[in-house]
Amino acid sequence: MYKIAKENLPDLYEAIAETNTLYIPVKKAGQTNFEQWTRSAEVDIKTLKTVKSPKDAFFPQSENLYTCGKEGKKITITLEALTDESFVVFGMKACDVRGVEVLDKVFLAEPVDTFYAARREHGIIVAMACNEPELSCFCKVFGIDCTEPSGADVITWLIGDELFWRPVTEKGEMLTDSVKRLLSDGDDAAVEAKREEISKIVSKIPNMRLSLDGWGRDDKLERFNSPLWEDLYKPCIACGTCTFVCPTCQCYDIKDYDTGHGVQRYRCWDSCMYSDFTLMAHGNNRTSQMQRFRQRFMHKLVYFPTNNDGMYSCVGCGRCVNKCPQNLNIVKVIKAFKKEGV
Amino acid sequence: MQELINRTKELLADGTVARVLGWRRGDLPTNPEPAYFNDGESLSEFVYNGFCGANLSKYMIEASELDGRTLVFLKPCDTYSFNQLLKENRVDREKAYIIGVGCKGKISEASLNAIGIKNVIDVKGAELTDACDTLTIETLTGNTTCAYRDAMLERCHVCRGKEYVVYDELIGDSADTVDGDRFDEVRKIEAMSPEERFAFFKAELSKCIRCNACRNVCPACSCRKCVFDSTKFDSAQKANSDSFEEKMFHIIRAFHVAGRCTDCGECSRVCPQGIPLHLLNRKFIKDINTLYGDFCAGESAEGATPLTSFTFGDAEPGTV
Amino acid sequence: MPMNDNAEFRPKIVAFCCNWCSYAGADLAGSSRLTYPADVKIIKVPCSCRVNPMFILRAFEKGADGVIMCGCHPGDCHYSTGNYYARRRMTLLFSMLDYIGVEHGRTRVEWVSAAEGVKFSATMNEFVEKIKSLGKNVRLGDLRCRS
Amino acid sequence: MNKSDLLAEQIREISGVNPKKCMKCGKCSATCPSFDKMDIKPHQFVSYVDNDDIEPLTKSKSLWHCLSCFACVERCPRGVKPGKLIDAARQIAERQRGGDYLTPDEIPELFDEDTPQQLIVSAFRRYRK
Amino acid sequence: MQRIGVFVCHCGSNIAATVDVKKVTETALMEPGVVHAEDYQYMCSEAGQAKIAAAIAEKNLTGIVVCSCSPRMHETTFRTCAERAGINPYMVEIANIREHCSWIHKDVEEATKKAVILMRAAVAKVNLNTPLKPGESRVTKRALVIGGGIAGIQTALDIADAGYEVDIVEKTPSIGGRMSQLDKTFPTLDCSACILTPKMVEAAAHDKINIYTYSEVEQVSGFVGDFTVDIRKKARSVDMNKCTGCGLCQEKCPSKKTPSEFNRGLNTRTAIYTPFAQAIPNVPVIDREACIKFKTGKCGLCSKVCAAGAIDYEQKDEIITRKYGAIVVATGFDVIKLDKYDEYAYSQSRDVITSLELERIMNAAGPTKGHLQRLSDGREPKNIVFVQCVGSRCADERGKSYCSKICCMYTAKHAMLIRDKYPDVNVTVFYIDVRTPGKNFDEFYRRAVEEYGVNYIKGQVGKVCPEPDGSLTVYASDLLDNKQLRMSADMVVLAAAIEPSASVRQIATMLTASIDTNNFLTEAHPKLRPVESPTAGVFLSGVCQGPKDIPETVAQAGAAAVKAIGLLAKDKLMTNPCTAKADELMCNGCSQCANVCPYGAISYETRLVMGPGVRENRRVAVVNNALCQGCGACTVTCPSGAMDLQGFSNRQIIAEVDAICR
Repeated sequence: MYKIAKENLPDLYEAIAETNTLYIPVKKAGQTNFEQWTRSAEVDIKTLKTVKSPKDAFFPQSENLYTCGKEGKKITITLEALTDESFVVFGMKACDVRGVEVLDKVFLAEPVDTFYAARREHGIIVAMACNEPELSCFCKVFGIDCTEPSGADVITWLIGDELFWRPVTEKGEMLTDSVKRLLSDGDDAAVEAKREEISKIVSKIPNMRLSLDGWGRDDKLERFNSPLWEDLYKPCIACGTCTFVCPTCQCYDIKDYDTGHGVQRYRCWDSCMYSDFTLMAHGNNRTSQMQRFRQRFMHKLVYFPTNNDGMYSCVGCGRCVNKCPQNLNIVKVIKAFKKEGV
Repeated sequence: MQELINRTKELLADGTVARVLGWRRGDLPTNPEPAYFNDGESLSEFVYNGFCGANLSKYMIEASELDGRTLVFLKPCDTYSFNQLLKENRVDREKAYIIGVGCKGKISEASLNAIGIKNVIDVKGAELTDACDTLTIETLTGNTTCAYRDAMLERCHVCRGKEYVVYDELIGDSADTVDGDRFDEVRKIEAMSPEERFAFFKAELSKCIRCNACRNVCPACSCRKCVFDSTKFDSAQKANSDSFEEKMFHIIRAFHVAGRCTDCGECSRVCPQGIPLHLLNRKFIKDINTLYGDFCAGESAEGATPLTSFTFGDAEPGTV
Repeated sequence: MPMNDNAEFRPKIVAFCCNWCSYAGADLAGSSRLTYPADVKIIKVPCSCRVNPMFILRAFEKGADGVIMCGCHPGDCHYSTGNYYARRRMTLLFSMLDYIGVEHGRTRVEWVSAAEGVKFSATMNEFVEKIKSLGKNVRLGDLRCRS
Repeated sequence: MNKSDLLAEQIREISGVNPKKCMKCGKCSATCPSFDKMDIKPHQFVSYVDNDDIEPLTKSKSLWHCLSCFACVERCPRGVKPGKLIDAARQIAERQRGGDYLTPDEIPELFDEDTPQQLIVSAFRRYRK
Repeated sequence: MQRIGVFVCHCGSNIAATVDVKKVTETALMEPGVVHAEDYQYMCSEAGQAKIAAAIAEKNLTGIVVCSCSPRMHETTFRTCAERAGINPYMVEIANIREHCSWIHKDVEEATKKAVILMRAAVAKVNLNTPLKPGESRVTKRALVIGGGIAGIQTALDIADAGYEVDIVEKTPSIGGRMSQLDKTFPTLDCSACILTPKMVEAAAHDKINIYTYSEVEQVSGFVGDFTVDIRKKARSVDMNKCTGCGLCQEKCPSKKTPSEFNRGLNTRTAIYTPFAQAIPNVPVIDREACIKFKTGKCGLCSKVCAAGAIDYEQKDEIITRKYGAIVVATGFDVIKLDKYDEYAYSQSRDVITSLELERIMNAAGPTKGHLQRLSDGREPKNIVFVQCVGSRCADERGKSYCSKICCMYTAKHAMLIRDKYPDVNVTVFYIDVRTPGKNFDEFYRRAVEEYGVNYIKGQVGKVCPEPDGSLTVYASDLLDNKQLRMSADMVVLAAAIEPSASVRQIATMLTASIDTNNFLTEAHPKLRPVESPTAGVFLSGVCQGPKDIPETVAQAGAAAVKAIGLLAKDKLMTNPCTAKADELMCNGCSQCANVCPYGAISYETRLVMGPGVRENRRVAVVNNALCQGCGACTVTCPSGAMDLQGFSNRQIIAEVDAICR
């Protein structure tokens, strides 16, 4: 266990950035999101939830796959290079880290997504325990311990005027070594006390006790066919907010961009809320917003666990709870089914 | 609120309306959602208070396709949106039974967050029957109070007034919430140097994640299929490219609603990245008012809009 | 594409010309041998009211440094009213571009009749000079088109 | 530009009149009250200016016979306003003579009972600073 | 994917001297879709066109790009050529590398580069072109002539003689127009009535001509070949079928104080009246504003004296709706009001009159029975002064900027007639210029001077002062003698400017025909299409298009008739295929597009819309191809992009933009 004074954090960032690309919560025009660190960036590690999840670091909202060039009748194809330099994502929360584990299930399974795999290989996750879990959080429901994020390479705690730092993997150790000159030894007891403090807040949050009865791999068609969806989806305006702020939504679309000198084939996040989601030449297999709305929750709470040993693809970060324009969210869906006793 | 429920029950019972479009209590006090109610019983979940900011007029497009009349609650500003939709034949007046509800300004959790109040478990003082000057708030970490005004949405500070331009009946009182000029922010930007303006909009618009919430919530963006979703213009509607696409999207979005935008402020309310999108719409409104005479979209369900009319002596492009 | 820094800046300029007046005006400039820089490329549209603001933004996105729209003089529109609508649309669009900080002068509207070959040529010369003075358009372009 | 051209240009500038618009109808001379006393008639004035022939104008007696009644200005169908040209030529002549602006206070001393009222009004108009 | 052929024209050295045509040809082959490219000396020549046709056949081309002169020159040529060779003419695009390139650039490298880009843009467009078919619309074989003066009558006669039905709409109670008010006509001095009346009679008797007098056009809809017009037949209060034209009613009518319009207000008429003796139809109308019966409910004298029982006080305005294939506007002119010309004392003295008033005075059927006399005291004038250019050639807002064209000649006519009939009357004409271009016109004017002793003085009249003794003092210039004249006259005649009838504005609006700043109707082309309006199917006859004398009016009337006949002779019309088209699936039915359509071509229908996942009744925009002229205003108004313009589609224009910017 190491620690560093808060006031020395800029030096730490600087040191990390010497050998890695550093992604860290940055405040821009009033909002905090993970962005590449620069000296002039306004780092904000106090805000609990960034608007977007840090998913971008491993699975960017849009990324080039390859570029076709054209000169005369000659066509060249250049594959986009895979990430081959290490980068650090600093300040991911426990739920965000779990989110990456969910993505792993999708992208690292055969056939392996090489773009994602390369990023996972070169990415180092420095997670941070949640100091003040919020009312919209419900990570505990999915077995996530926000006091001590698992799955990260380094875990940190912000305690008083100090940041406590514990490497947990080999990658984490290596990163620690590279910045060791800035760190001093830390005290496990302080961390334990902090964890205790956080747990107390968690226990006060009602949604942390949400029941997932009836969801998961056991359910097959009962929930799918429930008339409740017809009522629940109604306020949905079919925007992509919930999916774009979600740390686990992994659907993407592949598109071509005509640069005038050729074509860039890129992929970009898609949203199951959009009417052209899975649109094919013959049309769409989900023709109504109700069907698309249902897809999102069935996928997170039924299909995904069915296919992945019971792992839900919701991590309880609560971003959708905060951001839905019309106040719909997965918690309300779960509660609605509970109430109806379906 | 009880008055609303009672009247609604009457109208449902006597068959005047087939269903009700209103707000349903959320799982937290701050998050009521738009909802349909089909019978008197379900109305036990009905709610109308300061957090019911959503403009329900756009839902009436769909409701116009349903059998029977739909009772809809519209706040004064929402009636302008409804009227504009009526003008564009997107809603059916015959299918709507409009109860104009009083409005004392709308508040939101985001506004509370902005003044440092988080994790709100309970709120008192935001009912229509309340004075709406102070909110008493219980949070996860303790109790607090704040001025109602401080939790209000931007649009309410510059509210155009509490007139209803279309309704069948009115229930509830409104309060004057105005304490600013709605063009002040636009003027502030206009006064900047081009470099400052560019930096301002670059910072704001580069936050855009192309979630399309602004478009989808907008009652003027009522196209069955948006031009950005069509293949005709070959534009990427969901990839943020951090260069030009966002600007193009937001300029065109504002342009397409120019002369039709009622300045209901929903775009800015719903933006997950807090982009002040209304600043684009208001710029057009301000230009239109200055160049072509005061015009208020939605005020009337008849007549041409500023962009579908002209005078011989209009200003020349680039001169203003 | 390697850029020679020393080379004179040659802007890309798109000119939308209405079929009835301005395109004919450009023809007249041609038959009168009134020169203007080759940087200007004309797209024929039936009327200035056919010019969608999206076309203009598209041109900038794809790398144009300036866009000019020419139509019949107000009152002379072949379709009687087209240019009046175009005028309002462009007034608002240009004002918005100015508002978001795009350099004033990258866009222009000029009314050129079929008889105004001289005006067409003079306008284009002037516009190219203006764009040259403003330099390359960096505020509205899409980086993807620079590759 | 020679001196005469320059003067003609000056006259055009002072008067704000474009003599090219004249269609030579002579309506100005038709009702001019001082016509008989003028050596260069109002309509000729226009063509002199048009021909940049200013010397004779500044020496002409007509300058001092014009009452500035502006009937010609009112009635000219082409908006050429010969009266304004004469007025301008008069100013040039004044300047050449070194005559300076008058102040309004000086004017009352300069007129007698026979001075037409219009002349007084036009003097105010012309010599105001 | 298209198979495109690119044809680069040298235009002799016009293009080839500045543009490296070989380079353009080679580069074209690199463009997507291009399977053939060649260059040739003159593409528009027979041989050049043969090359295009051959390539179409050999290479199975589906699209053509010709890099040549302006499409305004040869687009039609190449389209026709392509059509003959078997591909749709709208698959042809022109890259203008002459007017827009070789002629304005000097540097070969630069011009070639630009030519290549223009070629690319055209290729990019053709790649997205689709074959377009002109629509067809039916032609209603009937013409409407608005205005029953000599222009309208002549046009109607010519059209009717060709075998087509014609309706004349005339707003006054009789046809005849201004010409019926004239006494004699120049340069032959024929009696106006003698040559006009037979034409009026002929028109009235013609079995193909139908005349609506005392009627006005109320509304026009539709388009070339298929106009629908509402005509308001104002209540005449006299049954046209019963009236025998005996005139007894007019004799007995006690309301006699209304100024006679026909006599320019120089005398009065009764409330029930025919404007003049030879009026056609010879059926009076009751002026309801003057009629005592209508004003007070009492009187009814006319009804009592009418043996035929034709008087019908209950008659109502009638709206007649008819379809027409062609419309001819012949609304004629009026003289300007002179109230702003105080210097000529027109409103102060009754002896200052306009030339048209003099026509009435000179006319045997006029208020003075043709005797030349002063209106103030009935004395025969001894000295008459004519003033030319009153309000014509005027730069200020009091008058008109144009020359009224007819005044020089009719003034010579008046002067001559007066000197002929009253040799001891002195006649002086003040003129600025005497304009006599026309057959035998200058000879006519010279006769007035040389044989009739009319005193022509070059110089304008400055003012006219009525004197206490009843005479008029005329102040004028004599420019040639450099003198100021002051002469006494008994009568002053003003040649007031003419202007288009006031009603023309309203009619132009109804027809969507354009009008110039002077309210004259604009012709489609000032030289090559002088009798057609830019609005298809609308033709111009007479002074409504510009000042004209009678022979010119009759000539133009005939020309307009021929144009109308040419249209009516067709069974069907081909319409411009570059029209707007709404994509039903995307249309919101919001009606914004209809607001900006200048032709009323867009309507809305609720219809079953089907598409992927869609099957519902929707209100959607429908474009009438025959009405749509293809301006594209609607396409930009449409927020969803549902409305697109064929031949200039969003995708096509964007492809051009992309090609140019790349």
